[in-house]
Amino acid sequence: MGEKKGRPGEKKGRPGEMILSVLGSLFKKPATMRYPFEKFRMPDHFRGQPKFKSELCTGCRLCIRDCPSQAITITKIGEKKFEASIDLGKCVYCAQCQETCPRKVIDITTDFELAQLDRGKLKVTFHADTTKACVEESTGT
Amino acid sequence: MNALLDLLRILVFPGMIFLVVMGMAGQYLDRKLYARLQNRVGPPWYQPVADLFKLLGKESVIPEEADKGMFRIAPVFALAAVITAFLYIPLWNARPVLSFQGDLVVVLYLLLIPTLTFFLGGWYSRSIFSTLGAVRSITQLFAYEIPLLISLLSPALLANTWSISGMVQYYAEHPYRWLFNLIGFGVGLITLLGKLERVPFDAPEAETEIVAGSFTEYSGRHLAFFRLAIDSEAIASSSLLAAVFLPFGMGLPLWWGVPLYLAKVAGILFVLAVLRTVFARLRMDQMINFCWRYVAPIAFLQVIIDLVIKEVF
Amino acid sequence: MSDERVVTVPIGPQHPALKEPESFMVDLRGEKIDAVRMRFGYNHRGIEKGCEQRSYTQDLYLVERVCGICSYAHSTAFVQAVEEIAGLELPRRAVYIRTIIAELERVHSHLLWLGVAGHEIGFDTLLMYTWRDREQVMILLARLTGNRVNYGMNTLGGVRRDIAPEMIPEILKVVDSLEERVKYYINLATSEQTVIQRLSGVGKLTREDALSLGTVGPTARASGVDRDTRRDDPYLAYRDVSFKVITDTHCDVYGRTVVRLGELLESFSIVRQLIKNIPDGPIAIKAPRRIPEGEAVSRYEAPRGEDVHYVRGNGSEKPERVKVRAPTLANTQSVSKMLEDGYLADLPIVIAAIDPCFSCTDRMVSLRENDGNEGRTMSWEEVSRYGVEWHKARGIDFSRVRIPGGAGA
Amino acid sequence: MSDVQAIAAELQSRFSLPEGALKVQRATRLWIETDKELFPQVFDHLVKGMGFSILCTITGLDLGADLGFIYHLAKDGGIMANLKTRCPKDGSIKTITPWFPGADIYERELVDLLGARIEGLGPGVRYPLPEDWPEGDHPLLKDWKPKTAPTLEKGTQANE
Repeated sequence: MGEKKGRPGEKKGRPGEMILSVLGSLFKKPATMRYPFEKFRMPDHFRGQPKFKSELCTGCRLCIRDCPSQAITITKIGEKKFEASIDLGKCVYCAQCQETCPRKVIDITTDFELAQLDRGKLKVTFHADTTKACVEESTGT
Repeated sequence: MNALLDLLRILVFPGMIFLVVMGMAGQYLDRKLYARLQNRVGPPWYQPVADLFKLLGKESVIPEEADKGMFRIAPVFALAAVITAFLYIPLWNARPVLSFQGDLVVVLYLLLIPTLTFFLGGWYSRSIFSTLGAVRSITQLFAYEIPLLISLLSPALLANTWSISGMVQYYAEHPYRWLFNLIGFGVGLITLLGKLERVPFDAPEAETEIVAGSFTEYSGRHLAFFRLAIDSEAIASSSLLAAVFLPFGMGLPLWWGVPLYLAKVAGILFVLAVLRTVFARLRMDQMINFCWRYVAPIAFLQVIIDLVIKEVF
Repeated sequence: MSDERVVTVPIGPQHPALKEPESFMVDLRGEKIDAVRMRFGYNHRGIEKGCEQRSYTQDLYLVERVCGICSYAHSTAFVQAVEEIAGLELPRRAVYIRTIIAELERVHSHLLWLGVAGHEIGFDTLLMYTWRDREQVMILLARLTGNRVNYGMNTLGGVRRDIAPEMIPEILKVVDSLEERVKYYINLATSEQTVIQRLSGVGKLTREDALSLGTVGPTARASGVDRDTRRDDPYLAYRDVSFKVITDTHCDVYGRTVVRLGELLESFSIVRQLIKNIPDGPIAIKAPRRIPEGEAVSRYEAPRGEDVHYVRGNGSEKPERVKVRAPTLANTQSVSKMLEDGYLADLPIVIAAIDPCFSCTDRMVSLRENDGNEGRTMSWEEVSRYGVEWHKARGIDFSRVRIPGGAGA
Repeated sequence: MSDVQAIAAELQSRFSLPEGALKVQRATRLWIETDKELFPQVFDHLVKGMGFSILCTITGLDLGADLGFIYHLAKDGGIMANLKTRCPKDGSIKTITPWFPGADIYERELVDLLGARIEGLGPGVRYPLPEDWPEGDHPLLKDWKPKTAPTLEKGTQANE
């Protein structure tokens, strides 16, 4: 560290030390991006919105026990039919539920654009559809 | 007919509306350059307009303790002073909208008014941050105004006239003599940073210390007027520097003259943007110390140079 | 306050210089600071109480949220204490991974600090450049752990994610590129005139004061106090790596800058050593849900200084008591000393120079109707209703104002 | 004999502490239990006589009838001595600010969160609870329950 000692408490330096790299930046691609217009992707293992695969759930409720923010509720709606709702406003995206679940019912997606103007929309319900085999979301992103 | 033409010149081109449009373009240029110099994308071209309309559409809150009249009048006064000053500045030829012998001094004083309104607006906001900002504004004024004055007066000394258009004419008759004033130009650029309260001389509105200085309590259209006044002041001061220190090509026809003028102003704005990118903010005491210890003597040097040259030729 | 030349300026609880709410009442005499009165506690969120009411697994994520920047420090300090009570012997690979993440966190924290310091002295270009470079380590952490902050990497008995072999060259790439940048910043900070003017001689804290006020971390080390928990009381894998403890004798903000920048270089070297020697094996062992009775204290050298976590288990799934001492709490004591005889203009950088993290410091909320145990605060409607009532009591009627999503009307 | 055992032995011989009052957890962790009367002497000896010059923090515990206090002291070299003492909930303990001026804020935290009474702690602003927090309401006590507990749940319904 090239330290220049002058009077105590006053070191000598040169002003405008950054000027070359600053001017160089004019000819470089900007490091930022026009975010909402340009899409940003999180890395593959990013912990975003949890997804619940209702057809696999056995209703053991281990995920509820381990969830640090009590964001999950599971309701029994029929014989071996469970429906889950995850409050994305409470969820801290720690993915502990995914780890706890013995049947791998919960998937973590890389979706991070979860903001809502209406708090009610933060609560995402995953229905167990009795007629169709697929799972659909009622609300949310 | 002539009166109508004069009115158009005052209100539209090259007067008020032209200045305001230029002000916003200048703000865009400055912000974009600042961003690009910092390796950022920067705002889109319509950002200054969007900001202006957003502010105009917002409620303007006036503090209960503030002097209401002063609070309201300060921004308008600032803008009016800048526009008036702009009318005296020759842009691409030696014929500004208004001109008389001694207008250089008048322009300098008119351009001083915005700073005074910052002080008054801040002082009469009666908020602690505004008051501190106001006091800093006025303290800083004494540090940069004298060197700025001296640096602008020395080319006038050489030209032996107190009229800006007269100076432009002189330098048109004696080409290349403006090159002797380059030191003064440098002083002018540095002090302009102080006048526009930009880094490193932005202590009066240092965000991390006193929130927004004088403008802390301003909002809505009053703030919009202040912002407009500051943007216009940047253009007016740059035009003044361009006219006084870069008086070449002033006799060109309109379609050559205007682009040349715009290029000069853009060049000055570019230098200002680079300067505010590479420094840290100076403390008030450091700023005053810097101005009096380095900038003022250099400005005096310019006076001496001009006096010597005047004797020689 | 009888002297009329003294002006009191409220810096905080809401102020642009403070990224978190804390209050500094500053008495000014001109531009000079006469006295400073501090008030903390605005960020009290009931985390210690909350920990007592949750299981250890849940606590891991709660403790991680004590702080947004040094989250891994708190999580690791907590999990270390719990593992000591439970007598868990961690696989070496897990220990190494924890240490790598810990050092990468230090890198991102110190780079963040440098940017904030630049901003506080009005040097926004420095902020933009350091944060641009910091983005490399943030993205790297997101790829390694699954998030940019609050990594969620720790679990009782190990770590949750392995470092894949293909990530090793990526880490080294980032470390190399950042090392070059940090060298540039060291040169910049020690030779840019305006930066030196704003940092040098500002916020003096003598070695004696640093010792008696119990400062920790870079703040203490910049005053010549040679203490670093990583060396003094080694935890994780710090026994296996060699590094220098950076100290400085400037005793001012400049010294604190030099220390932090020097520590960055040491961190790069630590990460390289760890990556070279990382053993193979499992990354976690099975931990019991019930932690036996017992107590443990764990110390951790977080980027801002020493974190101390005390955990007491009572044989159940939930801890009996969790106590968190964040470094900022130890360092705030020294701020008023540093500000003595300073300028108002220097206040932001002096406060910033301890790298304050008031969230860590306070750990609980001051909303009256907070239920304390869950870190839950008043709902938006309640806050809005409370605000309306509050103003009504003072003669202002906001009840006709509609707030989107609120129960305004 | 390692350093920490030497320290334990010295304390044992000097203060003739009862059986089980000293516990060496590992090479850098020593736990010492003292009663309220002996505490200032042991504390003073640790700080002044044995070089435990770093006060990490003070932990307060709700032990039912008593309040427990753990003073986490450390010395250069990494050894940490955790000095425990206790007093009844309506009793008081002495301040340690004469040894550590910086301990002020830790003690205020004990006062606010556990309702500890600390002799010799000077006046000052409270920490960390707000000014208008009711007197005698100490959230970290085991029997403390929140007065009102608004939940997000209620809010959500009100919104719909």
